[in-house]
Amino acid sequence: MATDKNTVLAIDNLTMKFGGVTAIDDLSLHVNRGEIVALIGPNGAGKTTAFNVITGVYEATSGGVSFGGSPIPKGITPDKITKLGIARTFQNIRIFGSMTVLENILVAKHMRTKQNVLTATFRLSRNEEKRVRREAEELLDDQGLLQMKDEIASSLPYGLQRHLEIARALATDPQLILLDEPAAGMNPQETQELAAFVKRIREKHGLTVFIIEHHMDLVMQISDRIYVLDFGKLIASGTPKQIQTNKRVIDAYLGSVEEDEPADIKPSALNAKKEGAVNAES
Amino acid sequence: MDYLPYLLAGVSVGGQYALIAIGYTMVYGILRLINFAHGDIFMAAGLIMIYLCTALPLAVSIPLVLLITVAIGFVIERAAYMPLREAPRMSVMISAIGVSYLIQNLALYLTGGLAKPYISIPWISDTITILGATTRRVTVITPILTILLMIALILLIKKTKIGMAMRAVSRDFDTSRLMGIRVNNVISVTFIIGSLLAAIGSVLYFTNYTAVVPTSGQMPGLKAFVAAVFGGIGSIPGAVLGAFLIGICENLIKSGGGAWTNFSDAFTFVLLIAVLLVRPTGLFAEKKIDKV
Amino acid sequence: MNNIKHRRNKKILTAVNVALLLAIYVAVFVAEQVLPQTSMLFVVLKKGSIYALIAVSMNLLNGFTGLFSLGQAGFMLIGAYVYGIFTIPEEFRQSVYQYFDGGVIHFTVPVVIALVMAGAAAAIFAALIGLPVLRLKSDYLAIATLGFAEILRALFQWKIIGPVTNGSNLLRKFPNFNDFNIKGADGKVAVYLSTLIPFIVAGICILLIVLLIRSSYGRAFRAIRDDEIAAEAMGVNLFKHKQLAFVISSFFAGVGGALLAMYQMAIQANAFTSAMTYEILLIVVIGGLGSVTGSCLGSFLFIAASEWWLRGLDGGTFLGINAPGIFRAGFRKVVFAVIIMLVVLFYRKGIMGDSEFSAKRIAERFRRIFMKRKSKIEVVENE
Amino acid sequence: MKRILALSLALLLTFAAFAGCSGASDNSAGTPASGGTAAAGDSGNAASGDKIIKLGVFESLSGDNGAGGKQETLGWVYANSVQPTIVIGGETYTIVLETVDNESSTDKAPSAAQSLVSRGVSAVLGSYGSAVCIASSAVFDQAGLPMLTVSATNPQVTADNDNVFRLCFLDPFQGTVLADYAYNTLGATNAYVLSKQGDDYSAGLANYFVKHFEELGGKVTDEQFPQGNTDFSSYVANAKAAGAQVFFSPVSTEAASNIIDQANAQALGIPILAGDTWDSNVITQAGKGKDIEVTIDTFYQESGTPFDVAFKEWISADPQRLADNNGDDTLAAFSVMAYDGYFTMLEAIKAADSTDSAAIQAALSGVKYDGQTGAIAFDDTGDALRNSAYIKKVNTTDGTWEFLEVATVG
Repeated sequence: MATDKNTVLAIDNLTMKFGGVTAIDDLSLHVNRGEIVALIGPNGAGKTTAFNVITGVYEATSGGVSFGGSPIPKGITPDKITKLGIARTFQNIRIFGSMTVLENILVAKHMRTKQNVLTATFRLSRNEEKRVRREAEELLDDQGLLQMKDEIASSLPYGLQRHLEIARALATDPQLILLDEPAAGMNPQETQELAAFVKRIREKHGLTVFIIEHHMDLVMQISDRIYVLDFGKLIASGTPKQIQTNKRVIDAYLGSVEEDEPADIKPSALNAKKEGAVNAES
Repeated sequence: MDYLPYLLAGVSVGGQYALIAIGYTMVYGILRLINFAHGDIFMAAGLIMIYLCTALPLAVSIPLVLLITVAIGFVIERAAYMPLREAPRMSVMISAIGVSYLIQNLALYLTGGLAKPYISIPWISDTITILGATTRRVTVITPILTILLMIALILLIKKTKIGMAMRAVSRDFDTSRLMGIRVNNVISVTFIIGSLLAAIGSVLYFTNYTAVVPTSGQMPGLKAFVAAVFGGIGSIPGAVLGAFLIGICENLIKSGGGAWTNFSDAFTFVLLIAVLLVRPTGLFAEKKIDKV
Repeated sequence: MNNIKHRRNKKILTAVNVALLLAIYVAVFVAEQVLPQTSMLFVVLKKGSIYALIAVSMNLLNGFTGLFSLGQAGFMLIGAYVYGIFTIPEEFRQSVYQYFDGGVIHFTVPVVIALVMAGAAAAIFAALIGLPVLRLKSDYLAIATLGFAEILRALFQWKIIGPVTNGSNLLRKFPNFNDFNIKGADGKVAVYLSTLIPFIVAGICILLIVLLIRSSYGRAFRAIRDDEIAAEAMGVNLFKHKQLAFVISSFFAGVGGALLAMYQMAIQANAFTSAMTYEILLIVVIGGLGSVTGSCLGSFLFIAASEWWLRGLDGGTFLGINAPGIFRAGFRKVVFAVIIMLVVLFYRKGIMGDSEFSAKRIAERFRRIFMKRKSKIEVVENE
Repeated sequence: MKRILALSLALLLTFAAFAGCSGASDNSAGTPASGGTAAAGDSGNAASGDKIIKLGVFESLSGDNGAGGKQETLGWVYANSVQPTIVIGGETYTIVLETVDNESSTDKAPSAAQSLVSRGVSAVLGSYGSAVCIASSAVFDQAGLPMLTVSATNPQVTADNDNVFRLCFLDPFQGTVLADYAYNTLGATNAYVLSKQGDDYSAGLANYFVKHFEELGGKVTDEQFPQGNTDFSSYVANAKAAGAQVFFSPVSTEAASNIIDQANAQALGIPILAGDTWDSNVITQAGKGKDIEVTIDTFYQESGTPFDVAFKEWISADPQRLADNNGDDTLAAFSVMAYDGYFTMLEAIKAADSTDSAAIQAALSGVKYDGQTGAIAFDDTGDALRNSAYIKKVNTTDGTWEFLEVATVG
């Protein structure tokens, strides 16, 4: 895959080892501007580990990550990577529980505000603060969270906390947003809303989206391209159509297929099978 | 410059700190609690011993003082820490500080605060000479006894059922509760062992340094805690090694003489901070990778 | 529409808050002119306001940023000594530095500048030890900061630097609160300010800390407390913000140390022990981690209880009961220890939890009571 | 709900305090204390209508100097029981002692001093320990109260403090006497000095001993141990390594008994010399049956006089007093000094003929009084004119003090 001009994110021969365990084995992939790319694979395939390497939480054992064409230097702290323009959400929700909804968003705006500790304390950068507050409220409004902006974040229902986490990631004005299983624990109706929402943030903010997800119908519906990881190795990549019929993917998810099963699998059936596979594995 | 007297003193006081440090590291390993009162239980054991010996023969008062100290440790845990099991960590720590105040001031109130001379236990407090340095037999006994107790404790933790329960509770408090481990009993056993070792340590310590005052548990307690952190909180061999190292270094500094002697206590902390910079969780503690 | 109404309400509430604060300051000023100077109330007010400032500065670290630090006594020591060393009048230096023939420093600095220098010295030192120490996780950070405070205490008593710090001996004869009393023509004191001064200085500093906590940086600190990893993922530079919180907290602990020196009129490095840090930690936790008014309330209650109300328990009579046999030395502390354990048992999150005692909370409380009654009336009308 | 409970509790307590203090400061909370940690009874509550004058007893009853403070308090209380009344302006006043514990710490002393001031005492007796005296002298000065200490020997206690007076000799004198004794009488040319870090008295006395001993031509190894240290075996080893011929250690009794014990354990073999703080039966009990030689200087030596006998009977009459005196009736020098101090203060009150503290302070400097510990008079800085010290040794066979000589200087 030659990395052409509009490649936002590129991972080249990435390997990540924890002691003896190889979580990611020589992974290379790329995400172009404006694309929605999905990263799927059974549990423990190394998906979240890949996200953590991209966002600087872990330092890659070998290989590298480049963003907007230039390589991200090794060992820099996650906050600097966020400043470059990569925002993320977390597999298990990590919102600032004791702070209000609005404050959660304002924290993400903190690094983008032109201020220092003195101007902030003595409220000297008034117009900066107004701008940031207005932007934050717009974001909340966009997420339908505005009327509960003064509620304590931890008191929000699960689904809204998810939305808050995504809104908070958007508040860092990213070019690329990494969504780590945003639809986990959501009912089908909420998942549909989420699918619409992801498409909308791509148009409205011109964002590139890189998403880890198990809900196959969501993945198939919104992704332009899909990468499939299994035990840290890239086993397939391509459009949703190709992935659905790719034998290696089905094996990885379902184990060896019994003879009488029809060749192409409808997503919902795959989904049900997946639940079964997951329980067996954990 | 004959370093033997300093080494002897260092090894002896190091062993006594170790017996206290083990208590700290076990309680912290399980409850994540810095038990400020542990040093004071050590002092209380000393005072109780003095009062017992005025009435009872030595052979009775030593086991009795171990028993009473263990009872105190148990009661403190049940009265001050168990009700706060679900409370935020900082509040349990304040309760520990409260217990430490209580024991110190109760001792002051009952004994009047005057320095009480510790009784001399026949065999172990005789003076002996080793390679020219005169010292007490207790300075030789302490390290040996400490090592033996450590080995016994490690065997208990590795081989017995209660030991396994302790390891489980220290690994994950809630899950072990789900697995049917009666967590409160495990915690009580930890406090009992901690207090027992502290009592043994106090018998040895006060044989060497015979004046017991209500505050004489503070500095050894702090040093034992530093030793526990130094060796890696939660690791018993780490605590013992840390205590010996601190004991020896402290006395070596005193041998330096001149203006340096008043830094002997402060140096313990210089040593600690130096180690923490190299290994942020102490020498032997296992590296914990926080799951994202 | 409700936005304007909301902003109007906010203005009223802040006005009420300011009025509340002013009322306290007026009450202190009036009390000082009316009540006899020897009353213990002024000890509680003076020492209480100083400990309130130090408790709030520790709360900024432990309560708002989630950094568990036990180094407060060390920074108070630096503040107290820097204040003392630079304000002892020249004519007393010979007798104060008696073993170091007058010491090496022979100039004095006005009190206000000395207070700022005290804070700055503590802040500089905090910046230095912050570099190695702030990477450590909670309990290890606590023991490392405790260690630095003990090293400092030994350093300040070292004979070699005696000409500056006077070694093991006391520093005294520097200006204290009573020098602020305005004397009348006949030399007698016309207006007493000795209690108002610590209130004003502590008040200003606490106001600065509150402004910081309410600012964008304050939010970043609280984000670090709630979830360090998420804060870092949202672009908050962990080390820079922890260092900032640590340095600012130490600055105000230094100023608090200088105020304590002014209150005690004589300071000795030996007294700034880890036990003093535990006292401050006690006030912060019992007042309420993450509550500024909690720390202030906790500090006044702590000083009043330990230094005043329970004093009789040591000296033979308490609340009219005269039993010198029971009320002997040490009994006061025993009762105090039990009180601490009971308070922390019933108020797990501290008296104020992490909410602030302010007009807004009182208003909410009335609105809630008011709503309950209103709904009852509606029920009655509908039937 | 809990929050309202907390706040109402706080308001209630503040209100109670207001009520307490607004009742003006003279009759503070509770009836006038019969005073003294030792037994009550003797100086009786004020009978109705009878006039009282309050004297503050400001002592270290806990902390490092707790032992010395308690023994000194026995002197105040005994003197009060011997002479509970005084005639002022033609009327008999009952003298009531108000006691407070300054916990031998310079950060608790100012508030304890203020507590005495708030109880309306006319003058302050005490404290044992130079550091707390220096720390609280400014508080008493603000309140215009004279302060009479009987055992704080550091020069800074009275330097620039015109409200502080002192009965005992000073460190410069004591240091010179002990240096003379070590150099000339014990014939030591190489001394090892161990003082406690952070203790004014200890650092001060060691400083004067070293200065004078070096003037005499002796060599000194001068070391300090940190607060809270109990392990002196290394310091004893240092003394032996330095080849010292005398071990001088001006420290509190708690550290002293550890030093004696470890010196014996390591067979130090050279005489131990110390100042007035070692004059207590804690030392004789620690030295009993040990192979050590302990010599100290002090203000007073028991010699079976009628006063000694009466005082000892009074102490052994009450178990609490015996416990405060550490178990037996040996008289500590500072108990007797306190006895003299009480009567010196009474002389001043009689001279001033009023309960007003300023008048008492003015009268105090001119007082001449012949006490148990010798003639008492003050110079203009408030120090006692004293130039003699009793030297005595621990008799290790029966654990008692053995008088050697009276040392004078110049």
